[in-house]
Order: sequence, then structure tokens, then C-alpha cells
Amino acid sequence: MTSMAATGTREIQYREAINEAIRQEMERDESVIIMGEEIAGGAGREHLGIVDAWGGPFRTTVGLIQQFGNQRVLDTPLSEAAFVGAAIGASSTGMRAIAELMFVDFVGVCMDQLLNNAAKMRYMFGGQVKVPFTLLTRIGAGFGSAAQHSESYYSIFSHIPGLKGVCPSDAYTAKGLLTAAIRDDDPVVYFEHKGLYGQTGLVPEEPYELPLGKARTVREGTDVTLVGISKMTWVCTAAAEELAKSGVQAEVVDLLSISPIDYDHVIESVKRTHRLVVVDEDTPICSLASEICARVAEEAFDYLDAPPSRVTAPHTPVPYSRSLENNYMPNEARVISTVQGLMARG
Amino acid sequence: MTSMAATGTREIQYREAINEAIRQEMERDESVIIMGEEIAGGAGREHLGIVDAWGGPFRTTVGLIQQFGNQRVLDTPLSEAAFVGAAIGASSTGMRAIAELMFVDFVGVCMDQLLNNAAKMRYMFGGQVKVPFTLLTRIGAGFGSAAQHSESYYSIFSHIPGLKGVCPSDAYTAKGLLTAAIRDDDPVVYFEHKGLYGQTGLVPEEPYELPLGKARTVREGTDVTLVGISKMTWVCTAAAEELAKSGVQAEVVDLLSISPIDYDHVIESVKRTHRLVVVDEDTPICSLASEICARVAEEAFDYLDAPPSRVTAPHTPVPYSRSLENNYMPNEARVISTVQGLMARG
Amino acid sequence: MELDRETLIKLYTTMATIRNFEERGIPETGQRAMSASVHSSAGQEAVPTGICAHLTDEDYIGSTHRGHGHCIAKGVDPKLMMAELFGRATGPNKGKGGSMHIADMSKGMLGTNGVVAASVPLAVGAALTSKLKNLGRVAVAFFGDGGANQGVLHESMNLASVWKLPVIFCCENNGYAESTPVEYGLSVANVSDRAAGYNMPGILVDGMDVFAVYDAAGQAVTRARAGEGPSMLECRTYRYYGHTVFDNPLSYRTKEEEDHWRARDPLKQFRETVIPQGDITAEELDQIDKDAEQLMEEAIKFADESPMPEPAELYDDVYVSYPKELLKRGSNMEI
Amino acid sequence: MELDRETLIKLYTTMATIRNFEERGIPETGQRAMSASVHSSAGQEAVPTGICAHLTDEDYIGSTHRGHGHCIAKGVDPKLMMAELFGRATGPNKGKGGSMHIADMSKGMLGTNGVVAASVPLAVGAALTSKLKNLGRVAVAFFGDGGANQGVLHESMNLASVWKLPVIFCCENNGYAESTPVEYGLSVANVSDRAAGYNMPGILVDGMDVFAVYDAAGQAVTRARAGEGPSMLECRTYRYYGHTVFDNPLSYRTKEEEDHWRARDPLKQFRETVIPQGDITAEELDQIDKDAEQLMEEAIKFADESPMPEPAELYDDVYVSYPKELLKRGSNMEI
Ligand SMILES: Cc1ncc(C[n+]2csc(CCOP(=O)(O)OP(=O)(O)O)c2C)c(N)n1
Ligand SMILES: Cc1ncc(C[n+]2csc(CCOP(=O)(O)OP(=O)(O)O)c2C)c(N)n1
Ligand SMILES: [Mg+2]
Ligand SMILES: [Mg+2]
Repeated sequence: MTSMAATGTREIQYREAINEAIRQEMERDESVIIMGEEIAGGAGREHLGIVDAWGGPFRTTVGLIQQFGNQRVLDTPLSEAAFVGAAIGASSTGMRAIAELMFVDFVGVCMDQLLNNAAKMRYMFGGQVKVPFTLLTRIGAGFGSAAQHSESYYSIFSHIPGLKGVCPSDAYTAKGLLTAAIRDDDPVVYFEHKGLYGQTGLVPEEPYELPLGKARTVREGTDVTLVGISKMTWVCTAAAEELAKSGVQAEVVDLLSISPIDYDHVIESVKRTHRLVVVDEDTPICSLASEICARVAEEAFDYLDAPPSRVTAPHTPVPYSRSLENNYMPNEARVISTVQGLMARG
Repeated sequence: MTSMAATGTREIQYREAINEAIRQEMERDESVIIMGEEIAGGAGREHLGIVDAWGGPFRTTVGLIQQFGNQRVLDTPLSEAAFVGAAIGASSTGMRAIAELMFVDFVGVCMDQLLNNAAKMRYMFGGQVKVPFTLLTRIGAGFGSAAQHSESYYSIFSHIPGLKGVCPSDAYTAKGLLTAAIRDDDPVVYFEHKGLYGQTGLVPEEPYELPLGKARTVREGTDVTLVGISKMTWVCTAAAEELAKSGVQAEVVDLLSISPIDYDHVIESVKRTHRLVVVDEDTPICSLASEICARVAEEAFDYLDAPPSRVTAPHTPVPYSRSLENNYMPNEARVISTVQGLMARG
Repeated sequence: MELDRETLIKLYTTMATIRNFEERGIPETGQRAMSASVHSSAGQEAVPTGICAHLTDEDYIGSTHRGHGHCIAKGVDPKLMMAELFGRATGPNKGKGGSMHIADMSKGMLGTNGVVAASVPLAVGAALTSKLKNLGRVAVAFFGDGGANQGVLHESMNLASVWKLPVIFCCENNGYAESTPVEYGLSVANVSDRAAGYNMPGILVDGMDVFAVYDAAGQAVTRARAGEGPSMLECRTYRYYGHTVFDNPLSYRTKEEEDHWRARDPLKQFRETVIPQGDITAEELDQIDKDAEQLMEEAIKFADESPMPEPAELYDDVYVSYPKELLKRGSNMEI
Repeated sequence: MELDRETLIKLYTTMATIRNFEERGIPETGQRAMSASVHSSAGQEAVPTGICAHLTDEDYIGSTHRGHGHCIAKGVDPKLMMAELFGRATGPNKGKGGSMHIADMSKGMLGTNGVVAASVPLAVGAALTSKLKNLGRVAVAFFGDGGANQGVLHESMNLASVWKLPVIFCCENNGYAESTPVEYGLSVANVSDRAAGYNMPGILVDGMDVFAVYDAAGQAVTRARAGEGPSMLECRTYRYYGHTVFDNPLSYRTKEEEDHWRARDPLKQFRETVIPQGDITAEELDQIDKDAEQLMEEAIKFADESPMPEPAELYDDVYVSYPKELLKRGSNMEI
């Protein structure tokens, strides 16, 4: 997408970009620590020569324990409520803790700590505390992992006041947004997409921040605005390429931040294109897609030539069998036909 | 609101209507049981003559233990994940269990059981199981109870496939929807509003069901559709009365069901009034208000004369001090000024 | 240990079936590129086998992500299980669940479960049903040494004890939660040391020895059926393979350790105990092994020949009743 | 028990201040119709007093819904607390938190908390900070007998033990969770019986006797500061009033029981112990009581004279940085 050829950039994977952001922030700031299940792996077996046996469930944390030791890279027992809560507690007393929740599907076991402590402490305490806490977690269907390992619950986090959230869509945004998330003084939930770990892109070697709360336009167009979230940005781009062949110029906005939401960026685009399709892998009801459509309908009402529309997962859990799951996630065909439907209204 | 004078009706409180629905369903069906904290109270002290010491945190379950005994009216330890999970397990093996979560704010301690078991079992199991489970919980700000006892998180439940949800707005709907929820073969979350317990209305003595998934029109009008959820329906009605004085006829739709959502009812109304304001006590982003505005914008696009609009809580936790909380909840003035803004567009 | 021939054969058959299911079914599933999330219980066969031998189809079990053994021991048909793993419409879950969600309500199998320890309160709830309806059924909640540190287990054990429910909390302590050794993650020597904190017996048993498991489970089941309340059973066992098919277990454990446990293989131990006693011959056991192998061939064939679910089944069984059009309304679904 | 006069005076002053805060402050809050959710710790004063006497402002505590005593013992100014209860801008939380969320980070007071046991992992996290930064600080996690049955407590105790953190898990066992007697909700005789399951000392202590609490806490704090890891302390105590101001405790407990505990009142016991020893006179203690009463008058006056927060403060301190207009955009807020 964004092409970038400054000095000191090179092509690395999304996964590596995440790793690099954590590593550089840990180098830069002693108060940054990271904890979670299998973050390093084989915990407590240094005496057997075992160290970093796992490197993170998706190898995003590989090598950190070697560099920073087991006091800053902490494998945890299988106890999300405790260690997420502890990371919040540590972050409110001087650390800048990162915790990893292996799959966002498991958030229900530690939701209270996020909802009632991380999100509310600063407000309830009248501003006495900062909670510079980052929760790493992952989303995305398409791997035959069924209903408890495939969800994309980010909209729940957009809903909760006091939390911020980002959904990087490629290696470049993965690093820049994670750097910003770690440095940010508010709790930020960082959603990795399982389908993007192998994505490669040009990434600066130096640390850099991409601002939280800012969307970006990854393709310009005049006829319709496609808003993508996380991997769905790629679906939008592919659909846009295809649509271009039949003369429809789609603008693609990569939302990047799910709280704060960059409404202005989307609205500015819709004011030019007069049509909106939000592509969201989460289920449809009370989703980010609903939110953006509603906001655009309210604030750009007079600019819309067609109904603001959504392409999302259906209101069902994620099925296991490929023959079902294949149709579950939004895909190019659905985006294209939705756009065509809007264009057909004239 | 709805007036009702059939034989065998009498005026009772919302709280009593809830109690009556539970009692009648327990009389009717032996498999109905209820569990939660302080459902009866003073548990295990029958030998001291102590029984039903509490009658439920808001006295909605008073008298049940006397009638049905402590095997069907079960006080629990302070362990929501376990007893909500157990209620789900019991409901999938032949019982029809009702569990009470004292405040919806605490849902984070048992969210996993709702999200990954109740909501998904039937689907994941290929339809092998029914989960006729009812979760009673309560919502609503306005009582100086601050950020952990005042939230109205129902939109999160609208979002989750596999769960149903209802928000009764008065004594009549409280009984009819609870009867239907208990009889329903799917998991249903039943949201009581703390500000409605003392509301009285005409309620039939006999058991009756109000269908899940159906909204109702509580006031007819031609100029704008106000959609209210739970107590907000009363705010809408009051605003409508006031607006009528200046010649604006507002139709008020009481949503009642937050999953399934009765979109058609709302859309049919908007097609006549051409304007929509959704009044939602939950916070705004990815809310039920967003969802309804988005759906109406999409499906009734050509009928709208003004932007679909929302009156909601702000994107903040609930503050403690009355001077702050008073402005937190949607009120008539905000609804009126929003409607006036829409009318002013012509 | 006085077991009749029939029981002995049943125990061995169950173990051999599990072993074969894991060793054949998992790679075959992988070859069909169905899923990454499949967990082998090879090595742990004695645990579900010894426990479920005391249960009937009426009794309940709640299981884990590593649940094929639980399913088989509880009587779920391996053919149907294979179909489920292959994502076929003929699976017990119609292809909607896969390895981590296999359920068979007709067998009291309340589902393997992808969230660690999440099925524990379900089993408690099933035990509550049994108690309230006077059904005399018991429920077994399986969980791992990792699961031992989940909050819901603590709450569930306390609840079951308070209500004196017929539940057995069975910890399959295989030494690891993914790559995390139990001696790191668990603050106490044995999971069963925690049972006292809930006023229930905590039995530590050799989980490689099906007779030891059978014995201990017998006591716990008897106690449960007698209305005396829950027990905890900790079975020390070992998984032979990685956490999933993707990891190399030698990155976090030693060859010596693996050899040590493999030397105590539950099927091997069974043979070494039973054959000398003269109850069953080696040839008979060989035949059981062969039958189990054969069953897997049939299961694979059955699964391969079974249809995939129709795409529109995506919308089935979300709810018992719900307007179906609402499941896709506004999503712009293709089907 | 060899305590110097200064310590004795401090202990009594803290207890008297808590008692007076509860007995004056809570009804006054009620009269101002501020909130229903205020929980009196009268009767339980010896617990936070005996424990926090070992702590400095640098140490941390995590508290509960019944947390006024914890705040006062940890050094939070009762005047500011009263202002907070009255919803005033001068409260430590600027009126945003109220009774269930009083925090004073300058005193290491990590907040009273409205969700049972939810502050426990926060205290564990604070202890982690101390350990990683080598600060030598300890953290105390207060919870009730009801809280003892929450999953997060179990997880937190295990985690703290695994990481050998300087935390003290202090159970204030006052016999009830709302109206539910501990002997019903807790499956074991004592909460402290569970400590062994996490490989930490579990000390059961008379929570009506400030010297007993002080002693036991001293050991636990010493252990924590020495880097030897967590402890659990169970203090048997009693709340004199209802769960909140709304319930009548005699609906679930007996007059005899109340009398039994009131006879063991912590302030009374203190007097009975100390006066005969001649360290402090009755008059001196009377004066402390009077000072505490006086302090409440001042606190009430201070609170009453303090301004309410400005309505627009609704939008302050949600985040450190966030576009403020987004907090209300699309809500159609008036202010
Ligand atoms: C709540 C939760 N956290 C994390 C995971 C990811 N996960 C799956 S299995 C597993 C390890 C489980 O270990 P154990 O309970 O010992 O079972 P075993 O795999 O050894 O059979 C983990 C961490 C999960 N599924 N659920
Ligand atoms: C998770 C959760 N469940 C329920 C409640 C409601 N509630 C508030 S206090 C309380 C009883 C707490 O009992 P205990 O822990 O013994 O503390 P005590 O009130 O006796 O000080 C309950 C059930 C809550 N605040 N949080
Ligand atoms: Mg294990
Ligand atoms: Mg208590």
C-alpha cells in the first residue's frame, strides 16, 4: 500500500515489525515490560539450557527474553484475569506494561480488569493516575479454528470509554502504531490480525510513531469510499482494483484506529465520493461498521447519494468447516457487488 | 403507556411484575430454577428461623424460596463465572435455569461463559443442544453509584451472535417479556432498569408472553420517530408530550428487544415520519443507537428528510457526583433540542 | 484390582482406539488443511479410559481442547469424530465445531472446549441437573495443569462443594501448558493439594496406569453417586507430541524426559500387567490394536466420503428461533 | 507485644478516626442524597489499622467497596474523603469516584473498588513494580470473605506466589457477603486454609484485636520486604451495621451474635489492654475520641463548603489524551 523508500527502511514481515517495535521500546525505556503466556516459553528452565522455547504464540516476541531477561519478559501462568490485572496495576505505579491475551476470543476471562479497572481508573480517580498499559491480542477468521479462536471483537472495545484501540493492517502500520501504543499514557488494545503476520512491507529501522486516532487513505478514488479495518483494508484494495476495471474509482480508507475513530477523515472522503461501504470482519450488529455508517449518515447526510452500507461477517459465530468459513469473512466479491448496487442507484 | 383494562388485571410495580413472572413460570414448569447472590438471602440459616432474608438485591425474588424451597431457589457464593456457567450447563441438560448477575457492570467476571458457552454451544455443536437459559441483570445510571454500578452495556449483547436480549420499559412488558424469556429455548439476557422498579402499570394476573424481537409503538406521531430503549422510552414519551405543545407530533417506539431487533417496526415508522432520533442510555460508540441509525440510513435512505440522530450518554464512564451524573443520562431537553434541530432543517 | 475380562478388554480397546485416533486422525486432518488447532492426547489415554469406564451414557463430562480421548472414552463414535475433524456434515457437530468443540449430547459429552477450563462450570451445572432431578448421574470436569490456574476452576470447585454436587474435577497434569512447565506455572507441588481448600478429597494418581486411575475414579464416582459431594483427582500423565502439531516439544523439554514417560506408556504397562496374569493373551491385545487401526481406516474413508456442509448451513443452529433473515441483514452476504 | 507510646497512640487514633468517619460520615452522606452505595466498616477498624501501621506512603494497598478504613489507615485525609462522599470537586477523586472508588496515589492507595476482589491483581501489579524497580515496597490486597470465592483471587495468589512478589493477601472475614453467611458461601472452614494451595503462609488472626493483627501483619510485611514472597492473612472480624445503610442485619443474623462481637469491640479491647498497663490514660484516649469527632465536624463543614464539580468536568480525565469533542460527538449532549 503506502510505498516508502527512505533510507534505513527494508522489507520485513508484520510479525517482525511487531517484534521490532516491542524491542526498540524496551531498549528505549526501562519501564517497558511484557508478560503473557508463552511470550518466551519453557519458563524456568534456564538451568536446562532452555530459553525462549516458544517466542510467542505467533513468534512476535521471539528473542526478547534473551535481550531483556526474565524480569522484563515474563511468562505467566494460564491466568489472564490476574496477569492482565497485574499489568494494569504495574502500569498505574510506574511501569509501562504490555500484556498479551493470546486470542481476543478469550477476553471474557479478563474482561472485568479491562472494563472496570484499566478503562475507568483514571476517570474514577479524578485524573490522579495514568495507565500506560498495552494489551496485545489477535483477531481474524479463516484458519479453521472455529468459534472460540476466530473472532474479531474490536467493536466491543470501541464501545468502552477509557480504552483506545488500533488495528494495524500492514508491517508499516504494525510497527508505528505499536510504538505509539506503548508510548501512549492511556490503555491501548492492539489487535494483530492472524492473517497478516506474513505480510511484508517497507519498514523504517528507526523507531517511529503513527498517531493513534488517525486513519489513512491508501487509494484515492472519486466514486465510493471503502473503509477497511485491519485485513479488510486489503480486501477493499483488491476490490477497488477490480472495480477500476469497470470504471468505478473507489477510494480506500484504512481506519487503523478503532478508538479514537477518525470520523473526519472518513467524512471528508465521503463528501467527495458521496458513497460509503464499510468492510468489517466483526459481526454486524452494533459494530464498527454500524458506527461509521451512522456517523456518516448523521454528519454527511446531504452528501450521500446512496445508503451508507456495510460488508461484514454475518450475525453468527465462526463455523469450523471450510465450506462454511469461506463464506463467513467479507471478501472482494461481496464488496464489489455492494458497490455495484450503490452505483446502480445512480 | 399502553393502557389495558381486561379482567384480571391490576396495577402492580415493575418489580412485582418480574417477581410474578418468575413465580408463575416456576409453578408451571418444574425445570425452572433460579440462582444468584442474595436471591433469597441469609442462606443456610433455616435452623435459626432465617429464610428469605434479602429477597433479591432489588426484591424481585422475594417469596420465591418460601414457595419453591432452597433446591430451586439457590443462593450462590460470590462466584459469577461458576454459577452463570453452571446455570448454562444445567440449562443444556434439562433444566431451565435463571441466573442473576447483580449489576451488568460486573459482567466482565463471567463474560467468557456467556460469550463462549451460552452464545456458541448450540452453533458449535451443530444444533444438538438447546440452552434455555435466562440471565437477569440490571442497568441504569442516576443513583450516585458511580462507574462500576451504573452502566447500561446492552449493546455488547446485541453484538454477540447466539444471545438474545430484552429491555422491558414498564410493568406490563416486564412480566410479558420475562415470561417469554424463561420459556424461550435460547439464552436470553433480561435487562431490568434500576429506575423502573417502582413504576406501576396494569398487568394481567395470568401468565402471558410478549414476543421476543418485537418493538411496540407507544405513541403515534407523524413528524419524527423517537426510539426509546428501557427507561429511555419514558424520556421519549415525555419529550413527545412537550414537543406536541409546539405542534411537533413525535411517534414513540419502545424497542423492547435488543436481540433480535425489530428493524421493520422502526423502519415502517420512519417511512411515515421521515425523521429518526434514537435515545439510548448506553455510551454512543458502536451502540444500539448507532446500529439503528445505520440500519435506517441503509434501508430507509430515500425516506429520510433529516440525518438519523442519536441522543445517548457521552463516551465516558459514569461519574459519581450528582452535578456530573445529572447531565450524563439522556433527558427530555436533549431529545427535544435534537428533534427541533431536525425539524429546523425543514 | 480384580477386573473381569470384559472390563479389561474395554479398557484396552478404549486406549487403543484413542491412540490410533490421535496417531492417524491428526496427521490426516492436517493433510486436508482443515485446521491448526488440533491437540493430540497420545500418552494420556489411561486417564479418560480409567475414569469413563465408571460412567454410562447418562453421566456427563466436560472436556478440553485436548479432548479426543474424552470423547472416545465417553462413547462418541470415532467415525463421526473423524468426520467432524474433516469438517464434514456427518460429524456430530455437522462440521461446525471441529476438534475443539466435539459434542455428543446423546453420550453426555458436553463438548470439548477451546477455552481453558471453560467447560468446568458446565459440568458443575450438569451435576446440578442430576441432583435436582434425582437422576443419580455424575459429571466429570476435565482440565489440565494449566487450567488449574484459571479462576473459573476455583469458583466451580467451591460452588460444587457448597452444593455438594456429584462432580469429579479431574486434572490431567501432563506437565505442560503449551511450553510452560507445571513447576513454573503452578505455585504448589500438586494440583490436588488444592482440594483441601474446598473441603473435598484430593487424590493424586499415576495417570499412566489405567488401573490406578480406574481405582481412584471408582472411589470418587461412588462418593458422588452416594450424594457425598465432589472430589478432585489429579492424574500425572504426559503428552507424547507437541501442544499442537506445530511445535517441537524438544524446544522446551528433554529427550530423557520423553523417554522416561514413554517407558511408562499406558498401553505397554497394561500389557505388562495383564498378560502375565493370564487374563488376556498378547495375541488378543494385538488384535484389538489391529481393530483400532482398521477402525481408523474406516473412519477416514467415511469422513472423506461424507459431504461438506452446504454453504447456507452457515445460518443454521445459531438460535432455536430467530428470524433467519436477520442473521445476514445488512451484512451484504453473498449466500 | 512491646509497642511504644507513639505507636499505641497512632493505632488508637486511626481506629477512632475510622469509627467516627463511618458513624458520622455515612449518615451525613445519606442526608445529602448522594448515593446508596456506601458501606460502613465500623467494627472492622483493627484490621486496616494493624496492617497499615507497618506501611509507609510508598507502600501500596488495593481496597474494596468497604474501604473507608483502608483509606484512613493508609493516610488519606478524612476531610478529602468526606468531600468525595459528598460529591465535591475537592475530593481526592474530584467527586468523580465516591465511596467505592476513593484513591490517593500519593499515599499508595490504589482505590477502593466496587467490583468484589477486582483490586487484588492491581495490588499484585504494584508489588511487581516494586520488585522490578527494587523499591522494597509491599502491597496489601484487601478482600472479604465473599471475595475469597472470586476467581481472580485464586489466579492472583498463584501468580504472586510464582513470581514471589511482596504482596499480602488480607481477607477481612466479617462473616457475611451481603446477607450470605460465610459458612454457607465458603466450602472450607477458613479462607486462610487455602493459602497452602499457593505455597504461602496462611495466618488466621483475631481481627478484633489490633495487637494480634499488628503482630501477624508485621511478620507478613517482613517476609514480603525480605523478598520471600506473599502471605495470606485472614482476620476474623465483624461489621456492626448492614451491608449498606439500607438493610437490617437482623434479618439474617441474630442479636446475640451482634452482642458477642460488640463485646469484643476493637477500640474497647484496646482500652482494656492498654490502660491497665499504664502506657496511656483513659483521659488521653477520650481526648483522641473527641479529636476524631471534631475532625468529622470539620470534614463535614469542609465538604459542605466545597463546590460541586462543574458540569463540563464530565469530560475531563477520561483519557490522558483524546480529542475531547469525540467524547460527546453524536450524543447530542447539552453541555
Ligand atoms: C483462557 C485461555 N487462555 C489461553 C488459551 C490458549 N491455550 C490453549 S491450550 C493452553 C495450554 C493448556 O494447558 P493445560 O491446561 O495444561 O492443558 P494441556 O494442553 O496440557 O492438555 C493454552 C494456554 C486458551 N485456550 N484459553
Ligand atoms: C463481582 C461482584 N459481584 C457482586 C457484587 C455485589 N456485592 C457487593 S459487596 C458484596 C458482598 C461482598 O462480601 P465480602 O467480600 O465478604 O465483603 P464485605 O461486604 O463483607 O466487606 C456483593 C455480593 C460486586 N460488587 N462484585
Ligand atoms: Mg497440561
Ligand atoms: Mg464479608
